[in-house]
Amino acid sequence: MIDIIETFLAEKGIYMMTFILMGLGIFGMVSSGNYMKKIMCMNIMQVSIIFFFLALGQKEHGTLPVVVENLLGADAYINPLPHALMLTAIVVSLGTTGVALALLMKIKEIYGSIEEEDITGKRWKK
Amino acid sequence: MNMDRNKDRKKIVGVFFVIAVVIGVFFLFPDLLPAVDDAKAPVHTYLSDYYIENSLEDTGAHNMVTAVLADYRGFDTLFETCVMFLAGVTALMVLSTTAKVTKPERSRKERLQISFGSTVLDIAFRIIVPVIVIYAFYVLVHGELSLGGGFQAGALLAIAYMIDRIIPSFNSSLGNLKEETAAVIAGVGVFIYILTGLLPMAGSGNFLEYGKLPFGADTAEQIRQLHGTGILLIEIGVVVCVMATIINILEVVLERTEFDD
Amino acid sequence: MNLFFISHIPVLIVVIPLCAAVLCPLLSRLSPSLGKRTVIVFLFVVFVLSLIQLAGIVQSGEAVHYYLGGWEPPYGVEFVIDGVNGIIIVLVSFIGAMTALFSSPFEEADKNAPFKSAGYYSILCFLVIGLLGIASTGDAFNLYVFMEIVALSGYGLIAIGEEKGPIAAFRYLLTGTIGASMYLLGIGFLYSATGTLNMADLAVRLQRVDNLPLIAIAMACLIVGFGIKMALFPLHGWQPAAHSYAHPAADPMIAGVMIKIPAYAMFRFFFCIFDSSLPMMKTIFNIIGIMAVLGILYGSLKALRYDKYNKILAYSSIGQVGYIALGFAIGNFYGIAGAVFHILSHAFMKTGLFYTSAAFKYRYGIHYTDRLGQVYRKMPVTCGALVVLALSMIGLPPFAGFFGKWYLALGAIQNGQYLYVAVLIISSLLSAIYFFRIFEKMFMGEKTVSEPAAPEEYYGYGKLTGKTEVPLQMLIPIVSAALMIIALGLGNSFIVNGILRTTIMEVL
Amino acid sequence: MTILSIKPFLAVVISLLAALLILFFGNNVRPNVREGITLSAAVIKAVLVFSMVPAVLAGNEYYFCLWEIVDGVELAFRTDAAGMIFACVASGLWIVTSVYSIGYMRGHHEKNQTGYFAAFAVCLSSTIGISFAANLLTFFIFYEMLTVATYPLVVHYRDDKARASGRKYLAYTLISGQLFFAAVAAVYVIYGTCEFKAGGFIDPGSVSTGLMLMLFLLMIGGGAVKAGIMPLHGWLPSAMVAPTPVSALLHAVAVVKAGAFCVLRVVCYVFGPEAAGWCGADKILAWFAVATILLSSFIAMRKDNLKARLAFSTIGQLSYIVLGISVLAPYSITGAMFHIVAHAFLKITLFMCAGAIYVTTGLSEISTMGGLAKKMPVTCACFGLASLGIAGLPLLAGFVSKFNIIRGALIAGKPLFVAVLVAAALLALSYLIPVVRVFFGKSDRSAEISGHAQTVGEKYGGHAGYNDAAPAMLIPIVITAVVSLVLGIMPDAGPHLYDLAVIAAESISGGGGAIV
Repeated sequence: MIDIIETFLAEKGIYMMTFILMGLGIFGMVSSGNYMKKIMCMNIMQVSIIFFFLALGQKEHGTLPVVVENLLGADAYINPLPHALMLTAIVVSLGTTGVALALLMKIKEIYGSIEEEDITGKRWKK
Repeated sequence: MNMDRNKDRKKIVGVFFVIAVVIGVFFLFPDLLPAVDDAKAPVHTYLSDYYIENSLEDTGAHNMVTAVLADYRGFDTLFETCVMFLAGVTALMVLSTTAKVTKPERSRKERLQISFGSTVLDIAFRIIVPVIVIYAFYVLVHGELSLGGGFQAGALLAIAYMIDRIIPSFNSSLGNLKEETAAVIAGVGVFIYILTGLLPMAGSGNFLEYGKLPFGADTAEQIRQLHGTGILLIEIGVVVCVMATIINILEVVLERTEFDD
Repeated sequence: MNLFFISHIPVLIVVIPLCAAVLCPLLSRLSPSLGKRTVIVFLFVVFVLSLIQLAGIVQSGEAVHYYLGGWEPPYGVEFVIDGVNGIIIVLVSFIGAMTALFSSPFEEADKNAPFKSAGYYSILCFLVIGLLGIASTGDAFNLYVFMEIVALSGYGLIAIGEEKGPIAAFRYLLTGTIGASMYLLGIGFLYSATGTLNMADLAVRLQRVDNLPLIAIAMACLIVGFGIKMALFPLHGWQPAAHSYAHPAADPMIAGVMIKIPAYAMFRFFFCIFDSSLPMMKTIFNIIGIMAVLGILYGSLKALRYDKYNKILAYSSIGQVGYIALGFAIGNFYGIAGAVFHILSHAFMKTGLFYTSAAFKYRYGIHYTDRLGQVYRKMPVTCGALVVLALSMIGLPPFAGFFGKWYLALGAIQNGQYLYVAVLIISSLLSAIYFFRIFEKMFMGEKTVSEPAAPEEYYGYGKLTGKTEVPLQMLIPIVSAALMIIALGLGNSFIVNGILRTTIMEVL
Repeated sequence: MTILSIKPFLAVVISLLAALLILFFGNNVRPNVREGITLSAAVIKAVLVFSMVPAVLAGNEYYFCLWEIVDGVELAFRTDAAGMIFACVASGLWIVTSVYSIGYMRGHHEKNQTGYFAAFAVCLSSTIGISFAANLLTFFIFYEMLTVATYPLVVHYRDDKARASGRKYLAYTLISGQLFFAAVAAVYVIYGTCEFKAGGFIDPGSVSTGLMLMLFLLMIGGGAVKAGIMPLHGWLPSAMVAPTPVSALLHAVAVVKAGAFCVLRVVCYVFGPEAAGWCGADKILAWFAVATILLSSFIAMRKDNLKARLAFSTIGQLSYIVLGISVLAPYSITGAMFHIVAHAFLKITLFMCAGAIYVTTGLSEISTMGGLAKKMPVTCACFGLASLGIAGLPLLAGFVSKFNIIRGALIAGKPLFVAVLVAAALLALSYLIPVVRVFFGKSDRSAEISGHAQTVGEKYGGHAGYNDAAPAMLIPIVITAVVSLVLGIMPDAGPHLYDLAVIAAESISGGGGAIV
C-alpha cells in the first residue's frame, strides 16, 4: 500500500503540488482584499505553471541540455523545449508584474489606498 | 474581530477545498499526466529528440535551450523582447500623467554623507559595478555555449546602473538617463532584433533565417557560424532592450515616488 | 523582386507595424509628429498587404504557410493563413489603421511632451500587432505570446483612459492573467500528451491520444482561457468597466476587435485541432451553447439598465460575443460561417459605435445618453453613421448584423436547436429597445447640447472651434465603418461562399 | 417571358437617391428645391412603373438581379402582375401625397420637414421594393426597411404622445418582423429556396401539419401586424398622432397595404392555396379576418375623432383583403387585389379630407364639424363620395372589389363569409354616413369655425376669408376622388389594374387544384 502511494507520489506528486499551488494562487487572487497580495498570488499562479512545464521536461538520468564535449545521445539530456518556453513565459510574467505594479502605484495615488474595500466603498461603486 | 475570524475560517475552508479538489482529480484520473522522469512520454520522444540531436549541427549552439530560444523559436523571443519594451512604455504612460515628485537637489558633500552608512560598503559597491558590467558581457557572448543569454546580461547591466543610481553617494559615474530616453533605447534594441530578422530576406531566406544572412556562406560550417552570428546579434538587441526597459521602469518609479532615504 | 515581396507578406504584415511601434519613440524625438505619422502610414501599408494576401489565397484556394527562421514545422514557428484568418487579418489591419487615424486628433503631437503621443501610438500599434499575430500564427505557444502582447497593450490603453481607467485596467490585468495562464496550462496538457506545439501537428497527433480526461481538462482550460479573453458570459467580469473607461480613441479597437480575435482562436482550437467526432465534443458544445445563451440574454438585459453610452455598448458586446460562441456551439457550416461573419460584422459595428461615442466625447464631452438631445443637428454625419450601425446591431436587413444572425439561425434550424433561434430573436428585440431609446434621446430629446460658455467648463478633448462636426481624421473612420457595414451586408455571399466556404468545409 | 431590365431596380432606387439628396441638402437649400426633388423623383418613379405595365399585361415579366445575397438567393426584382398592381398604386399615389404633403406641411408650418420628406421617400422605395421583390429574403429586407423608415414619420411631432405611439408601433412591427425572419430562415433551410412562385413552392405534406401551420402563422404574423388584423392592430390607431399625410400614407398606401400584400405573397406565392388549405391555415386566417371586420366596424362607430374613426375603418377594410385571400377562390383573390387599389384611392381621399379640414379649420372631432360643408363644399363632397365607395356602393371603386370577393365566396361555397361581407358593407355605411350627415347638416357653431378658418387662411394663403382647403391640398383630393369614381365605372381604365388582378389570380390558381 505504502509502495503504491510512494510511486504515485514520486510520479505525480510534483504535478499535484504545482496544481495545488496554482489553485491557491487563484484562490488568493479572488479572496484577498489587498491589491498587492493579489499581485503576489498572481505571481504564485504563474510560477506554478512554469513549474508544471519544467516538471514535464524532466527525464530520468537526464542532464543539463548543454553539449559540453560530445553529444551523448537523446537520452542523456533533459528536454530543452519546456525550458525555452518557460524563459519566454517568465519574461512575460515579469512584464505583466511590472505593469501591474505601475498600475498599483497609480491607484495608490488616485485612491490613497490599495485595499479593495476602501476603493470599492469610496469611489468605485457608482 | 468576529468578522475577521469568520473571514479567516472561510479562507481556511477555501484552501482545503482547493487541495482536496486537486488531489481528488489526481486520484480519479491517475493517468492524466505522464509520470515525471518517464523518458518514454510523448514529451520526450518527439520534438525533444530532434532538438537534442540536431541543434548543435543546425545552429552551432552548444546550449540547446539557447538554440531553441534564439533560433528554432526565435520569433517567440522577438515578441518576448517586445513584451519587455511594451511593459516599459506602458509603465511610463501610466505613471506619466501624475506629477513628478520634486526632490531637493543635494550638494555633493551632502550626497557623500548619505550613503549606505559606511565607507566600506560605498567603496565595495564602487568596485562591484565594473565587475558586474564585465560579467554581463561575458554572459552575453557565452549564451550559446553554456548558460547565459541576452535577458540575463541585460538584467545584469541594469543592476549595474541601478546601483549607480540608487546609492546617493555615487557621483553618477554612468550618467543619468531620462526615462523617455531609456524607452527610445529599448525600442532601438528591439529594432536591432528585427533588422537581424529582416537581413536574411536579402539573401532569399525567410524572416530570422540566420543561415541565409547575406554575409556569404557556402559550407555547412560557415552556415553554422552564421547561425552563431545571428544569435549573437539578436542577443545584443535583447540586452539593449532589457537593460533599457529595466532602467526605464526604475526611473519612472524613482521620479514619481517619494522614497524614504 | 516582385516574387520576393509576395512570399514574405505573411510575416511582413506583423513586422512592418512592429518596426513602426518600436521606432515610434525614437522618431518622435526627431520630430514630434513623425512617430505618429509613421504608425498611421505603416498600418495603412499593412492593410494593403493584407488585401493582396487575401486575394492570393482566394485565387489559389490554398492556405499560405510561412516558416519563420526557415525551420519547418513542427520544429519552428509557422504562420498559416487560410480563408478564415486571411479575412480576419484584413479586418484587424483595416480597423487598426482607421483607429490610428481616428486617434490623431486626441493625441495631438506636443513639443513639450513628445513621448505622450508616441507612447500612445506605440501601445496602440502593439495592440494591432498582437491581434494580427494571433490571427496569423499556426503555433500554439506563439499564440500565447501574442495574446500577452495584446493583453499588455490593452492594459496600457485602458489605464491611460478616463477616471476609473487604472482600476479597470488592474482588474482586467488580474483576470486576463488568469485567462492567459489557463490557456498556457491547456497548451501544457496538450503538449504533455503529444509533445508538439504546432497546431496542425497537434491535430494529427491528438487523434492518436486516447486519454480522454486529459483532453477534457485541456478543453476546459482553453474554454476558460478564451472565455476570459473574449468576455464570454460568466467570465466577462472585467469587460464592462474596461470598455467604459478605456482611452476613448483606442476604445473602438479594444471593444471592437480585441475581444473578437480570441473567439477566432477558439474556432482554431475547437474545430481545427480537436477531433470533432469525439463523443464528448457534443457536451462541450452544449456547454458553450449554454454559456452563449445566458450571455446573450444577460448582456442584452443588463444593457437596458444603463444610461452611460459606453456601458450600454459594453454590455451589448457581452451579448454579441455570445452570438459568436453560439455559432461555435451550433457547429455546422452555417453556424461557423455565421460566427466568423459575425466576428467581422460585429467588429465593424462595435468599432463604429465606439467611434461615435469617442466623437461625442471629443466634441462635447458627452458620456451619458441623456445628454445626446438634438446632437444630430450639430454632428449630422456622426449621428447618421450611428443610426446605420445601431440598426445593424439590432439585426435589421440589409445591414451586416442581420446576415450574421441569418446564418446562425440557418445553422440552428438545421440542427433543430430552436431554442437558439428564439434567443437570437429575443436578443434582437432587446437591443432594439436600448438602441431606439438612444434614438429617442438623440432625435426627440430636449436640446441638451450646448456650446460651453467658457473654455474651463469645456470637458471635451478637442479645441474649441466654430465647427461642430468632428475633424476629418475622425469622420473618415466613422463613415467607413458605416459603409463597411452596408457593404458587408449586401456582399455577405462573397465572403461566406467565396472566402470562408472552402476553409470551413475542410475543417468540418 | 422574362425580360431582363434594370427598370424595376431603378424604380426602387430612385426614391432612395431622392432621400439621400434631400438629407444631403437638408436645410441648406430652399424648401422649393427639396420639394422639387421629392416631386420629380415621384414623377420619374411613376413613369418607370407605369411604363412596365403593358409588357406585364401581355404576360411578360421584367426581371433584374443584382447579385447573390446568400447562397442560392439573389437580391432580385420581378414584376409579376400582383406586384405591378401594388407598385402602380403606390407610385401613383406618391405623387398625389407629395403634392398634398407640401400643402399640408407648409400650411401647418411643421418642423423637421427635411427628415419628413426623406423618410417619406425611403418609405416609398421600400414599398416598391416589397412589390417587386422576387423572393422572400429580398421581400423581408424591404419589409424591415419600411418598418424603420415609417418610424420617424410616426414620431414626427417628437412629443411624449408621439414617442409612446412610436414605441408601440416598433414593438408590434419589430416583433412580428423577427418572427417572420425566423420563418424565412426555416423555409430556406427546409425547402432550399425563397423564390416566389405563383401557386406557392411548398408542397402539402412536405412537413408535418403542425410545423407547416407554425411556419404559416409566423409568416402571416408579419403581414397581419402591418395589415392591422385584430388582435394585432394596436399600433394603428395610436399611430394617428402623426401628421395627416403620414396617416394617409400609412393607412391607405404604404404600410397597411404592404401588410396585406405580405399576406397575399405568403398565402399565394409561398404556400400556395393548396398547402395553405392542407394545413388548415386558411380557415384560421379567415376567421380572424371576419372577427376583425365586425369588431373594427363597431369600434369605429364609437369614435368621435375623425382620424381614429378612419383608422378603424382601415382595419376593417384591410381584413376584407385578407378575407378575400383566405377564401382561396380565383374571383375572391382578384377582388382582394383590386381592393388594394380601390381602398387605397378611397381611403386616401378620406384621410386627405380629414387633414384638409384640420389644417383649414383646426377641427379634429366629428361632433364639432356641423355644417362644415357650407365652408368647405368640395372637400366635404369628396369625403361623401369616398365614404359611399368604402361602403361598396355600385359605380364606385369599392363595389368592384367587394363584388368579386363575394362572388368568389359564393362559388367556393362559403355563404357565411358572404353574409359577413354584406353586413360589413352596411356597417361601413353606418359609421361613415353619420359623418357626412354632420358635414351637410345644420351647425350652430359655424361662426366660430369661420373665425378660425379666417386666421388659418390668413396664415396660409395670405388673404382673408379663404374657406375651402388650399389648392395644394384640394387638387389631390379631387384627383383621388375622381379616380375612385372612374375605377368604379370602368375598372380597367388607365393602367388596366383590374386586368392585372385577373392575370395574377389566374396564375395563382392555375397550378392549384384546391380551389373549388
